[in-house]
Amino acid sequence: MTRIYNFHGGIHPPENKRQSLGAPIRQAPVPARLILPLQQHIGKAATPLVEVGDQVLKGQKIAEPTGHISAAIHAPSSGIISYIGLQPVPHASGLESSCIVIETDGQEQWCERHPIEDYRSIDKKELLKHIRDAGIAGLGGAGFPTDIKLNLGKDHIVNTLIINAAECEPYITADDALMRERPNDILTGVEIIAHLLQPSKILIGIEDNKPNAIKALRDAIRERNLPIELVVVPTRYPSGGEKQLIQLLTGIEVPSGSIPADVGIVCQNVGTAAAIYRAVIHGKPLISRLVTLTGFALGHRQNYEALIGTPFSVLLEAAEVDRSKMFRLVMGGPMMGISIEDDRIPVIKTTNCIIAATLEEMPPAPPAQPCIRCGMCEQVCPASLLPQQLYWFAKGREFEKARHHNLFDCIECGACAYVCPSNIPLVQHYRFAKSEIRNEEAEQQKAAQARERFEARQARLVREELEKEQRRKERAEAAAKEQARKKAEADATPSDTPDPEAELKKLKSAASIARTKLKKAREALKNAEEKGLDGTEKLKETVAQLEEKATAAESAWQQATGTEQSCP
Amino acid sequence: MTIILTAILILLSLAIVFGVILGFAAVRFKVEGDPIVEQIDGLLPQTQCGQCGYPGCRPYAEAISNGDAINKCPPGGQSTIEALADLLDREVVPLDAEHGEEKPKTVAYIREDECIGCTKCIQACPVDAILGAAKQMHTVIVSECTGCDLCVEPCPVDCIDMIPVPVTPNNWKWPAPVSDPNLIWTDRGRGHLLQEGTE
Amino acid sequence: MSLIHLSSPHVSKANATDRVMRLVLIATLPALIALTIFFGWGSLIQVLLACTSALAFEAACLWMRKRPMLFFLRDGSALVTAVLIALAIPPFAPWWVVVIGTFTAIVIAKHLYGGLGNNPFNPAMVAYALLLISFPAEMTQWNAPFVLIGDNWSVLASFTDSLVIIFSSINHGMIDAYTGATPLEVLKHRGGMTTEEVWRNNPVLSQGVFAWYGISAAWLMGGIFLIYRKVFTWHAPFAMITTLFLLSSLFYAGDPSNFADPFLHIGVGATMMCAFFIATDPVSGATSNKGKVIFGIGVGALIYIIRTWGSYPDAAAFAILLMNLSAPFIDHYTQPRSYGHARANRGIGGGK
Amino acid sequence: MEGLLHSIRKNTLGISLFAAVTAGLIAATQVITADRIIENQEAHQARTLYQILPQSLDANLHQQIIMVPAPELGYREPIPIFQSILDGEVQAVIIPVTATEGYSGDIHMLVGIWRDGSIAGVRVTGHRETPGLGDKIDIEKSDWILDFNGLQWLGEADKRWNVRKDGGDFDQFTGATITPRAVVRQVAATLSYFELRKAQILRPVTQTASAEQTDDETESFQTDSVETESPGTENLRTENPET
Amino acid sequence: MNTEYRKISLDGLWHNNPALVQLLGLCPLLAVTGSVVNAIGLGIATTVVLIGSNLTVSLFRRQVPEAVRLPIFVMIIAAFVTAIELLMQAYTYELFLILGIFIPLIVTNCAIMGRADAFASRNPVPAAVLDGLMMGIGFTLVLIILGAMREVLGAGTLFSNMHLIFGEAARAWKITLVEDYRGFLFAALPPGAFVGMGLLIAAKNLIDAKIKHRKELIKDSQAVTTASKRVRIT
Amino acid sequence: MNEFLLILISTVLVNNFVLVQFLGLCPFMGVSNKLETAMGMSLATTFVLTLASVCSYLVYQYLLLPFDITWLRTISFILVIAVVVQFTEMVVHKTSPLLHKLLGIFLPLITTNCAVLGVALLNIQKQNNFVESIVYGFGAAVGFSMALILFSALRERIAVADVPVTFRGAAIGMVTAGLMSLAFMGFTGLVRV
Ligand SMILES: Cc1cc2nc3c(=O)[nH]c(=O)nc-3n(C[C@H](O)[C@H](O)[C@H](O)COP(=O)(O)O)c2cc1C
Ligand SMILES: Cc1cc2nc3c(=O)[nH]c(=O)nc-3n(C[C@H](O)[C@H](O)[C@H](O)COP(=O)(O)O)c2cc1C
Ligand SMILES: Cc1cc2nc3c(=O)[nH]c(=O)nc-3n(C[C@H](O)[C@H](O)[C@H](O)COP(=O)(O)O)c2cc1C
Ligand SMILES: Cc1cc2nc3c(=O)[nH]c(=O)nc-3n(C[C@H](O)[C@H](O)[C@H](O)CO)c2cc1C
Ligand code: SF4
Ligand code: SF4
Ligand code: SF4
Ligand code: SF4
Ligand code: FES
Repeated sequence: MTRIYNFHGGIHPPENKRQSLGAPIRQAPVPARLILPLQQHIGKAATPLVEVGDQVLKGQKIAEPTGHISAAIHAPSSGIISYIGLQPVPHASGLESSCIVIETDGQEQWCERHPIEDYRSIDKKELLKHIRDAGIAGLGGAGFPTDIKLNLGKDHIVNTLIINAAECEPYITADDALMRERPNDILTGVEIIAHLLQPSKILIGIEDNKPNAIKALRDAIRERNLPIELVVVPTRYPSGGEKQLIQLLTGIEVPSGSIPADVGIVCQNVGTAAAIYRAVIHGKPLISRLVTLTGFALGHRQNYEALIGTPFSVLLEAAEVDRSKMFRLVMGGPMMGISIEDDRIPVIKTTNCIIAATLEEMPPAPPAQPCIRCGMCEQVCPASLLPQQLYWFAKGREFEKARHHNLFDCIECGACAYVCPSNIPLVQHYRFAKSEIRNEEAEQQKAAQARERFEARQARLVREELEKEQRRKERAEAAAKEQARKKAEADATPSDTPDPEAELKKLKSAASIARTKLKKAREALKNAEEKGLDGTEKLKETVAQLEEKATAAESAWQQATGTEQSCP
Repeated sequence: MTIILTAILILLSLAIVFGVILGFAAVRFKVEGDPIVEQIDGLLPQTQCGQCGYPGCRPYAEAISNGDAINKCPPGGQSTIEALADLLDREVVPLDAEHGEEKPKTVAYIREDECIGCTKCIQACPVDAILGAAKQMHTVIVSECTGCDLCVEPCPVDCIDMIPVPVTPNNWKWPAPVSDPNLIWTDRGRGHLLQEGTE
Repeated sequence: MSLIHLSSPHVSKANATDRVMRLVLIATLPALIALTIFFGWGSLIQVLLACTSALAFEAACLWMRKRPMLFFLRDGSALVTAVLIALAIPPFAPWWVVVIGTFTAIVIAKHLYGGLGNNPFNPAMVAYALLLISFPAEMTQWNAPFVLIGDNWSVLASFTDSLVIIFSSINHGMIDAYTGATPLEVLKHRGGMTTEEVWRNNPVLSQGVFAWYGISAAWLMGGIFLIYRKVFTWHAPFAMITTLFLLSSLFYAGDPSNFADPFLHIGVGATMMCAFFIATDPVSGATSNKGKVIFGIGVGALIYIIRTWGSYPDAAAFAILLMNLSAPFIDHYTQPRSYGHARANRGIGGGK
Repeated sequence: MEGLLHSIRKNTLGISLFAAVTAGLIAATQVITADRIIENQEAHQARTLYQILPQSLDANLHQQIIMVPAPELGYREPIPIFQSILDGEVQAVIIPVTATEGYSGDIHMLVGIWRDGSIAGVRVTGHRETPGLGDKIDIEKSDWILDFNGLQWLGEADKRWNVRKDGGDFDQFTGATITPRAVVRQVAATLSYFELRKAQILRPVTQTASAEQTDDETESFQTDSVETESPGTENLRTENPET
Repeated sequence: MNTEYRKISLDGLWHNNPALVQLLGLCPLLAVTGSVVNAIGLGIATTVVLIGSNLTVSLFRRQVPEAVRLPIFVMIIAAFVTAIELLMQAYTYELFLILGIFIPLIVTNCAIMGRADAFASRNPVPAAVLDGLMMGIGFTLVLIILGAMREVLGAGTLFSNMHLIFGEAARAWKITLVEDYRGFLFAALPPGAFVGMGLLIAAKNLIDAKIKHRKELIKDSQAVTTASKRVRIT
Repeated sequence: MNEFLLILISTVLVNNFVLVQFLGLCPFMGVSNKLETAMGMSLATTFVLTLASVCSYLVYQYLLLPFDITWLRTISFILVIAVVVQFTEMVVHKTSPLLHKLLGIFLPLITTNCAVLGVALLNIQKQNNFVESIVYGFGAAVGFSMALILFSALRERIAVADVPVTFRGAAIGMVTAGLMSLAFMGFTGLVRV
């Protein structure tokens, strides 16, 4: 039995999980339109491979990763690409972002699949490429492209693989349902991951409030006799946070600014493991996932297997939503989820839960009172920060100090805001401070870049000036020589070729004189017109003449300078 | 009378000693360069727009280190003023309206079909953010453009627009939870909510 | 359709700052009762007077600062401050003393800094210290506990007489008959006698000290209640009492005839009140747990030093203020070690 | 090297020029004001003395100092006593003493005693008692100190020399017994000392100068004793804790 | 020219008041303002030194070598201060005793140094002298107000002991506001000096804000008219 | 030894230079917005104050007293201080950029700081001997530094507090200094004089 360690803080919010566990996983309907944001994961947005009007099959890759950290996107069902462009997406900003929209044809026609029967026999690189091609991104939280986590290279030695089955947030039961009903999918997925990473230890961390899931997994492990240890941890939010779970199971803290792999640990969600299983064994890319539909505004609260891209409204209808009661729509859990203003937005790879809450269920927070520094937030912070100080600094825009107080180690779990007796929206203050700092950094970088370019340009101008000077000198010398020669010649044959330099100057001043005259005349004309004076006709004539002259002078000069004037 | 003489002599001798010491030190320990200018320059936005009345950010930085006001840079805005005040231990003052006001960030956009390729904008751009050659269409390298709008005026056909940098989920910033002194809703969302929720 | 847009978390624990303050108020009740039993109605009258004037000053400040009045008045922090001032001053101090005290606390020490949560100094203690240096005569006139003034106590025990004493300025001298030095003063100015002799000869110590012990016990009860209700942690009170106890034991062991014994130090005066109600003031104290321990140690040590060698026999207010002004600095050096950091961030950060 | 010399020369010249001028200016002012200042200083130092014994009695009071040993008052060294002399006979003396039992420190006083042992006047010249409480011993704050005038000490049995609370004749202040108690006790002690050393104290200074006050003693007086500070004349300046 | 002098005067008295805005010369300001008479005494002494040093520094501003600039300024100031100190000892000895160490400390009174360095060393003589005068008066006024506040609150009197400066006749100027006043000692003690000064600065801020507010109102009304004009044109 | 300890306690706590004796207030108010700069200032002041005590003692004992021109003390002290400060500044600037970054900008400010001249004058007034002068100067500097550092940490906190607009900045700083001074009154009588 592995020893269970402890992490600082944590809270026990009401669980509200039972409601959605009454019924087994249900298949969600295939919607008429599937909306697939190009960015459903951490990293760069995917690049579309299709165009409007293209016919696509279920499972067909429709967007490929851009660069290293990115994930592919597949058509969840067959149909026609009807639109590529901005659509509302699940994002805290409520802004729109690029999406591919598929008009489904209801055929559910699969494209050709490439299952790998015996993944042990093929090259690991091949296997990883297969996973990458399946577009798998972490289903547990941030949606980090999984293949990168599994492809650690030589500099990371993995000794522990942790499967995150904690599901610590209230309401959510997607992982729970998965574990109850498909434990073998998960375990096979874990085996594949283990095959890739070759860890010396595999731990599954699960909270003790899921007895059925624990039993199902334990039975399956025993049956298949796998070297996997199931560790039951006490229920306490946020034990499912990657860093907290690692601390719970191993006692190791992931150093600030590092990733778990740096301390030899990789952490994957159970759903991710199941997705890997399906991708490898069945050749099915990540086109669907389990979503918990819950909240008291729904008639049926249960887990659905939904296609990625299904609009929330379709799921809500399927769950018999009572819109008059629905007050708040949350994607994710009540602690970390984002609230959704528009129910047309689609399910994405990280959508594990949709809460349609009534007013009584999630009432608006009472107005914030001043922070009395009571320290309750500090007692619950899993990152051992000083939330009240962070708040103080964020509010006062003392970002440097906030940073010194390890603002960036805040995992935004919301435990502090949950307990704050003054109802201060602490997490929002931290997010604000973080994005201000990031923005400031970006701006500084941009300023540095601009300075470099400016200085480079200055230097270039100086250099050019020097070169010009040099050339002029050379030319003058040449001209002097020429003149000397000519003079010598002229002694023989007199000639009157004008000095080019002087000529140029003359032309230039002629042009500018003409310009000034023209300007003055124009002004006079304008003035006259405005005041309705006599003689505007005559003035107009003059202006026209002058205009001609000016253009002539200008072009003469331009021609003369010609080559030198063109762009750098 | 002797007392006056003693006094003068004593102080004089002190002064001579000190004069020698300081005169010696003035030469011996002379230091060149002024690192503070670098620091100030580092805080300025490097937009190089000249709105401060100096030909670029660095000259303004030098002017500040010589005592000029710190509130003349509109692109930097209030945050730059605060940073400068912090660095120089001066008081935070509002932006001097004479030099313009803080505007949202913009980038130049050249309507390419109208561009006649006169290269005027290229000469105007302090950071070489415009690509193109004589008599050819010009484009702005968006990532390099500082939004200084120096290229707008020289353009003979007025084909350059300054457009605000669009907000996308990638560059979106979390808003500050506002605290209105009268309302106590420190979270804009929450305040909004209550007003609607009570309906 | 339009739904509201909110940032997470979407649920919160139903607890409020006003509830915390109410708990603190409840916890002062035993002390109020004990004071009334041993010293007469004075304390009760002072509490009522202080609460009224504190609410009035708070309302005036909120009005001037254009803040919503009811919302802030309801948070109860002004009442806590008021009650603590009222219980700290002599029970029969004239009425204007407590009014000036609440004015200082609410207006100067609290609202000039921005109201609840912003004040770096403990308002009640600012008020107490200011009163002490401004009106030393009024502020040092503690009437003796009933056990000591025998027949006279009927005067103090009557509610109307108590009102008269507090509200009429003329017969202020009347109370002279009932005042006596507090145990700490007696011990401090014992005029050549050893501690032991004073204990034997001075009735304040030989008979009266139990009144003070009783009051301390009442404060202790309230304090334990608050720790049990998780209003504050044990760090500051424990550190403070332990420090005071250890220091006084040390000196008492060295020279018992010149120094007061440790039980007297923690059993009389404002020690218990200070430990559980003042040193725990979250607003003006140190932030982290380690900071709170240092804060407590500082208060304990300063109380001992000032009591023993300084001019003020009961030093709690000054000790608290001195630690209040050190608290931000302490905070700089007591940041806890955050998750994932090998060492805690110490010292000045930012600005670099 | 050239630059160095130049710099030194320039700076030295500058600074010394100004030094000479300013020193001259100050010195001139000093010369003009010197006499008056000395006069002022003397007058000031003597002022408290003359509050107790009017100048009309003996205008040289502040200069007639006799050194008398005072182990009874706790001093290891002789203390200076001012004598008011009329017709070659000491009419009254002023003894500077210090009460050590004050509330927050020593209380420096001048005790004026007539030849017959009655009090001519008492003044507190320095103390650190609590403003508003113990500082009523200061003539500036209250007339309490005048209560001593004319009183005599009738030996150990004299119960009057105590504050009321201790059964004596002197008022304590509301809320402050310690300060007046200290003052009263010290004045009484001074009177008893006066009675004890009457002969020495009342010997006019001109006669005793050569006899008793040896040079050695003056020396040792200046190097202050460590145990108890002699109440030297510099204590005459009021150390008002408020300023 | 005239406006320049006006500006110098206003600066010294209000906008750039050495005590309220520049926060210079605080030590004597807080230390000796227990009563009005102390305030006046120190105020006059400071003003005299300010004028004298500004005058001298301005006169010789071109002759002073850079490396020894500070020592020379300091010497000039110290000379004036010592002269004043000696004169006070000779003519207002009691006051000199009360002000004590703060008379020689006028030398380091930052206000004087600051003005000499920041203003007199860069401006011609008349401007420098005016600046000294106005700064001095501004400083003295603050001293007097603070002194009055503390004297009234702390002792219940006003203008007591004025004879220390103005001779015996001034003894009668003393106004006793409250008979038998117990004294709000806080005002007389160091903490009261700080808090009183804080209140003074706040009062100035308040007045400034009011003035600004009024100016903006006027500006706003003008702005409205121009805006409406524009509307009519288009 | 004991006597030096008393001088230290007296100058640091009981008669704190800034909060009780009102010396060095301008830098106390001016350089206390940031803890970091306050620390720099404290270091610089400690250095200069101690040095000034020594130098002025020497000048007084060996120059002014022998020639009986003690009334030149103000000018000669301030001259010595100004020169010492300026010389130190120049040397530090040249030799140790790090130290200069730490103290450099504060050194010139210190000449115009009452505490420095004050310590020199008080040393005479108190008739301190050489060692006592040093201890006194050092103690005064420590007292100054302590007050300054604690004050600046406090001010950093107040800077983000919701202070009414009229009181922002210097005004609330003064009030805070007042309350600090109130707190320091608790030390009254610790050392009986
Ligand atoms: C090699 C490797 C590199 C990683 N790089 C990042 C990264 O740059 N940014 C990131 O957010 N997560 C990165 N991760 C993944 C994180 O460790 C973490 O698993 C992921 O952010 C999801 O965590 P969460 O849902 O708790 O937020 C990386 C993982 C591995 C294995
Ligand atoms: C506060 C918090 C709570 C989390 N809770 C869970 C959880 O209960 N279950 C889970 O699988 N991931 C949870 N996560 C996400 C994990 O940190 C981590 O991203 C995930 O386990 C990585 O696995 P994946 O890449 O397979 O998604 C949580 C993250 C945070 C910050
Ligand atoms: C802050 C404070 C200052 C005090 N100052 C004095 C003082 O200056 N003189 C004095 O005699 N007692 C002073 N006391 C002592 C008390 O008033 C003491 O109770 C009183 O002197 C002795 O009590 P009694 O009058 O009942 O005998 C002070 C007490 C405190 C708390
Ligand atoms: C445990 C606890 C102790 C408190 N102690 C004090 C106190 O000593 N003095 C005080 O004025 N307010 C006290 N308060 C109330 C509140 O913190 C105080 O009004 C703020 O200092 C004003 O901003 C206390 C509150 C709590 C919760
Ligand atoms: S829980 Fe809330 S009120 Fe308490 S310290 Fe934290 S932020 Fe402040
Ligand atoms: S949101 Fe951040 S600060 Fe708050 S408890 Fe979670 S980790 Fe700590
Ligand atoms: S205004 Fe600002 S951005 Fe523009 S040149 Fe001046 S300093 Fe640079
Ligand atoms: S493109 Fe125009 S706006 Fe952008 S940096 Fe260049 S000149 Fe400025
Ligand atoms: S006046 Fe004392 S430091 Fe400025």
